[in-house]
Amino acid sequence: MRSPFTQLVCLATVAIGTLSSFKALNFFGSDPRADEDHSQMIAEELPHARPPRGVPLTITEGTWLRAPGEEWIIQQNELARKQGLEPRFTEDPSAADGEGAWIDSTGFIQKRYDEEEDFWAYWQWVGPAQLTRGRRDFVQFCSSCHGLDGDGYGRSGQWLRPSPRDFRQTNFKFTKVLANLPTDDALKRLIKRGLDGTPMLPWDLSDEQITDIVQYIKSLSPEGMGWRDPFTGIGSIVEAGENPWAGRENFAIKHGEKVYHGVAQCMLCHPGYVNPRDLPGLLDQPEDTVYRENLYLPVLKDSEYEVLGEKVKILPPDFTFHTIRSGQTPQDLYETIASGIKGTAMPAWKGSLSEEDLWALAYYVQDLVEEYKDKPAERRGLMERLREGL
Amino acid sequence: MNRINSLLAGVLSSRWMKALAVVGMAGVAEAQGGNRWAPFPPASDFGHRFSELFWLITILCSISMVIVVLLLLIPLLRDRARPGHKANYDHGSSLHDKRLTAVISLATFIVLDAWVLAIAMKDLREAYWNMPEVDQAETYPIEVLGQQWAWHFRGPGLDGEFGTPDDILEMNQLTIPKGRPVSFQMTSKDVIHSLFLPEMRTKKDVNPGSINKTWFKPIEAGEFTILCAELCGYAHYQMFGNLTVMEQEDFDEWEESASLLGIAAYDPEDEEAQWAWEWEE
Amino acid sequence: MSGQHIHAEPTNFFRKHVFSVDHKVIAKQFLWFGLIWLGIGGVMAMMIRWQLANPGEPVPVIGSMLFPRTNGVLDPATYNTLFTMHGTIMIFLGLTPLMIGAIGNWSIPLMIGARDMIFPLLNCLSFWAMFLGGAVGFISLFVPLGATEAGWTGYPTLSTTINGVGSGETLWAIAVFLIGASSIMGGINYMTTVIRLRAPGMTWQRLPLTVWGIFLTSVLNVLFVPVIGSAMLLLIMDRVFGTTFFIPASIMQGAGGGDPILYQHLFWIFGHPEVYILILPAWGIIGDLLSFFSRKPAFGYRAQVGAMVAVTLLSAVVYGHHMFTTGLSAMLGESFMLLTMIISVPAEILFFNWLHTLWKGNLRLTTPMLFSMGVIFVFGLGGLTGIYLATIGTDIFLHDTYFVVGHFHLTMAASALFATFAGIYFWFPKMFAREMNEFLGKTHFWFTVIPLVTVFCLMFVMGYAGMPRRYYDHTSAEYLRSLQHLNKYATHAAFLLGAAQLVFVYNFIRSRWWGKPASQNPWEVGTLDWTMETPVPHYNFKEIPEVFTGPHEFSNPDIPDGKDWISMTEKLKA
Amino acid sequence: MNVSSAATSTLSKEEVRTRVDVTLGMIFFIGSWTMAFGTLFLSFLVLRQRVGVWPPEGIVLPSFPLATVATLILVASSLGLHRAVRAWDAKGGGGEREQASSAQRDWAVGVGLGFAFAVLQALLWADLLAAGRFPSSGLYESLFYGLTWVHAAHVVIGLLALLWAWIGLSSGRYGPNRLSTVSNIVIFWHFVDVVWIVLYLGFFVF
Repeated sequence: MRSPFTQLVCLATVAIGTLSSFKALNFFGSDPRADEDHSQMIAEELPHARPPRGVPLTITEGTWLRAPGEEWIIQQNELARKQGLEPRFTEDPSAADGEGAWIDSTGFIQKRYDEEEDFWAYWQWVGPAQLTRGRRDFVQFCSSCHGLDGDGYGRSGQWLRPSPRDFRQTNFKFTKVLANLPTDDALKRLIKRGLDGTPMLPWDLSDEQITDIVQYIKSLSPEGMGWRDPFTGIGSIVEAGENPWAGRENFAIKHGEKVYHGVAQCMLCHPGYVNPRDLPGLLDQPEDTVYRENLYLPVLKDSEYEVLGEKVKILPPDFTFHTIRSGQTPQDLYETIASGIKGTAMPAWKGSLSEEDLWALAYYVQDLVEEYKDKPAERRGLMERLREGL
Repeated sequence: MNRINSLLAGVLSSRWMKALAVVGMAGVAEAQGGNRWAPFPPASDFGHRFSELFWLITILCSISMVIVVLLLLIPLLRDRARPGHKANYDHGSSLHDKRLTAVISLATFIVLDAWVLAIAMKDLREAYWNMPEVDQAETYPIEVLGQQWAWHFRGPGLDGEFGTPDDILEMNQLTIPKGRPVSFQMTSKDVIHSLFLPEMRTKKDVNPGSINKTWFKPIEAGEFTILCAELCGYAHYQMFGNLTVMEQEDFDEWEESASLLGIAAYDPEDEEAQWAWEWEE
Repeated sequence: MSGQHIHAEPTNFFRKHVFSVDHKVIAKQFLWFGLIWLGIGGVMAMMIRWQLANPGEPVPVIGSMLFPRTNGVLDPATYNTLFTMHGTIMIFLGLTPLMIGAIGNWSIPLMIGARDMIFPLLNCLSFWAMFLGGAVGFISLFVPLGATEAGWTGYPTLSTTINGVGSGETLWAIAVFLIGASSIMGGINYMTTVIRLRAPGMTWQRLPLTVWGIFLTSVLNVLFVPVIGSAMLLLIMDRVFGTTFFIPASIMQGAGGGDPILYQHLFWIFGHPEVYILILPAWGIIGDLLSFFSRKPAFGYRAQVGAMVAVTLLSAVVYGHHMFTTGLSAMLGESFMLLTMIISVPAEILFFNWLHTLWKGNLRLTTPMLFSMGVIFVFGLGGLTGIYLATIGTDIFLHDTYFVVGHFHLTMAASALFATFAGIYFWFPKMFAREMNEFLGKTHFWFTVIPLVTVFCLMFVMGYAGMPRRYYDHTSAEYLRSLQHLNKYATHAAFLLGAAQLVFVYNFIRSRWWGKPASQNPWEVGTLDWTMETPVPHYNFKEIPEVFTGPHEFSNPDIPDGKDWISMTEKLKA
Repeated sequence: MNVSSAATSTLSKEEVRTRVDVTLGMIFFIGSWTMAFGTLFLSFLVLRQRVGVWPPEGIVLPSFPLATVATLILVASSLGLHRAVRAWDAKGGGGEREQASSAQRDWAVGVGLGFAFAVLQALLWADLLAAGRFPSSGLYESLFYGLTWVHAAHVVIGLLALLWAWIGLSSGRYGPNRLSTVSNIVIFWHFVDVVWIVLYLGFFVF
């Protein structure tokens, strides 16, 4: 027991023993602990304080989803004919054992929903391989904001307004379709184009990847909703048609101003861009008409979007200040106005307004953006005019 | 030494530098038809310090490099192996050689490194790390929240306090007044980002879990660039924004509008949207 | 020395060529392994350059084969993977095995007069651990959700599950861990060998500089690679077991969670010595080669060794200059700036001595000599540009721009690579008993050095103009669009540089099997490795030689027979 | 100290040389591993510093008495192995029967206590897991599990090496040269011991 090593070990043992007994006797006194301790609280309260683990990546079962409508089937057939191939789908209702199913030449079945008389819904089979590919791309590219389960609440999605889409709510804002749900092409266009002024970027992904992601996103609809609901309408992007104001843009802007503040009553939610004193003259209304207070500010509106179970409110944009999400050309604006923004206070105006009025509105809004946005001096002039005499 | 220092510093910061800058930036840029070989001119009050130090180091390094190349070339041309030619037998271990080694390396160190070091220290103390006090009325504070792949900026609004309804929220766009120090506190939701303002000659990492601070004082109004300089994943290259520096009067009007729109957008029930933190002094 | 036994040469194929414990076979294994990975990393670099010059266009020739899903276009995720793996491969699987594995294994026992490494089995294990690491790294490229995308530095939280839940990043960390284990094994082996197995008379002051360089590298390997090993373990635990070492719980306060900055400290405590791990052998090799081919003693041998030792010591305390923009305190920042500047003193001593070695020499401009002089040139460029990055005032702007890319490619990559090439050209006749073609070698040199300097000097311009690194597409932001022309020039030069390496591949393969048989001492130098017969016999030395002179006694007037060199085993006159 | 004690014993010159070679390698290895565990412990200190209150309020801590007992057991195990190796060294491997038998008893006790430590370590984890604290539960758990896992991996390797050495010893195959392997395994075990003491101090005492 005389070697230095042994002595050292003995010393260490004694030291440990002493320290341990001190500790056991609470010799060092109680911990100087603060009254409030955030450390555990934060960790447990925040839904995304913990890193994700064990995320399933493989989908073993395919699913039936609403096909993007009869048009899609005709389109597919035409495409095939153009390439000199046999059309993929038969249009013979007596096919498939007389059940009236639509069968493609590879045995690909388009079911017909015949629960109700005269009601047709076309279904599309999405196989597990494609869903798995889509799932993986979704997890890799989309999940940081939209969440690993597509619940719109990924780690980067928290605190984010406007909040990322929860795909289980099957509600899409900027798809520019009249029906409830967009076609695949509309969704693909949106992903490729992105939404200005938000972290939804234009995605540099290949067509194939985006197709897979779109199929996966569709498959996130709960049973009986969205793409699993036979009754929802699926439509393609609103056709802009012929521009009635071509060559007369200045008149369009003038007319648009009237429509904006008059027929369409846009200023009920969006700001008005004319001083309330001048409005009666512009709209041929009685001098004593009363407009809403603070007409130069937009009004916060309810929406159908939920974040963590709570409905969020959405502020209609002030075109001279906020960034327009989905394009600033008259064409883009026409599409947005005509189709409305799903789930928000913005209705689809197509049908309610004439084509001329719609185009005029688009020109007017574009003019507002061009004239005032990011131009502090001009905007200051405008705001002074608007607030005059208030 | 002090005189030489001030003399050279004077030369570097004055006409000489400007001439160089003209050749280096505008001249080449024009000649290349919009293609540039240099950064845009600085727009912050300490931006010129970068260029001065950069060109000082460049001149010193160029001299050193020329010496090295000469010392490579001369033996290459003069001392090539040929019949009858013999190398000089020299271990370089005499006292003289040792002294020479020490003198030359120390001299190089003093001329090259110590000089640069002294200027850099001065710059750091006077500019980069000389954070303005926020309670000074003129300092404009900004809270930055980085995320994959966007920048969120929160201005205090009219009441000058964070976490109130009139806060100004911007995304990928930052609007600040000219001629006032702008003070940043920054953090990130998810991964590390880095706020890079090339025209302001400043950069600071935006780390999750802690708050980082930086500042600068814009001295020119206009539109500038915000980039992310730290790899942050898939769309790192798309994480850029726009910095608008406004004249004070334009800014006042803008701040009022933005603040009012902030109030209009304020939803007291939506606590999630209020991510501001208390400004750290 | 009776400690080193001679065992019979194994006759079994596996024991002889695959799981051999002979340092010469292991050196060759490392050589082939490193060259293959260097090729893979090089192809990755070419794809990166293609994407930068022609964003979004399909990669020619190999693109549609490698990326069928995008018709040959690199998507941003793949691009991130490519530059991450390019860095990892070049550092851990290219230069490390070539420089330390191949040249170290080959030269240490031969140059110090030993029959083998002191722990032959550990040596074998070292190679196979690295092989396994390489295999895991390779597999990580093909797992679902993509390979690693977090850069070779793997900063959390980007490298944790917050950014991606795929297994690519985990496999990458495991690969780095395995390669680190291999480096530690090698390091322990080299250190012990140099300390214990030097031939009689081979004092520390007669040790060739190559051995000095590799010895000091081994010290760094043994001390600092464990740091990255532990950091990788913590990262793997974060990814696999859900611990939170590097993941903050909340964005506002750090309380309750980990700290991503901690990883940066750990990484650079390793990462900065890693730079010297790669450059110290290079310095050693060229210190020797410049002397050998100038037919002059290495000028200031002790000063050179002293400078290398000083760098080894200093390398541990300067790592903070990688983190000037992360929010270091002012005090730390200034200290690290000062310390970093101080490291330039030993570098200056080395430069001074190298250049003085050449002065009034009798220069034989062979390929290894050209590459050695090339190291002086590119390391000069790289080292001097280090001053910009050590100075916080300029680093704030230049950090994470292409300036940094240019700088570390010239110092760590180009210098180390040039020294590796010099070493390969130099030892090839001894390794494979055949000579490499000198003309092709010189062609290789000139077509490497010119485009290389062009590429990386253009990167200095890009960085100065404010172009951030690791961008998939520099045309996306308005600010960078006017710099795209620089990218095009750099890409052209890079392709030329890539093409020049084909000359080396051709030369290497042709010389390996069909080259002219080499004589025993084609370079006429006196170190122990060149005084034994070619090819080197099993267990190197039948009799352990005794050393009487230093390694660099060239043109000594006391050399007998009128030669200008003398073997270390011979005695000088008088 | 193993080197010096070997040098003063009856070993031949070549045996001493081999012992020095191998022990030098072992010392470098330990130095390297000290850096590895130093890194882990540095992380521990840094992260602990970030949390104002340590250990965090309101969590279940691993059992202190259990850990103390484990520490003492590990120290005793090291001690036993050290005595055994010293005795063998003094005899140059072979030697008189009674000396060898007392050394063998020390050895057996050392290895046995090593296994006892492993069991206690497992109990520590089981205890904590039963209380519902997992590696992903929080920072304290991250650190505790993470660091003890790495240490436990070394305990397992050490125990396997000790067993392997024991088999060799009991079959009488170990002469003086092979004894250096045994002494190195024991040095490794001492290192494992020291690391545990540091962990113990960090987690349970300070």
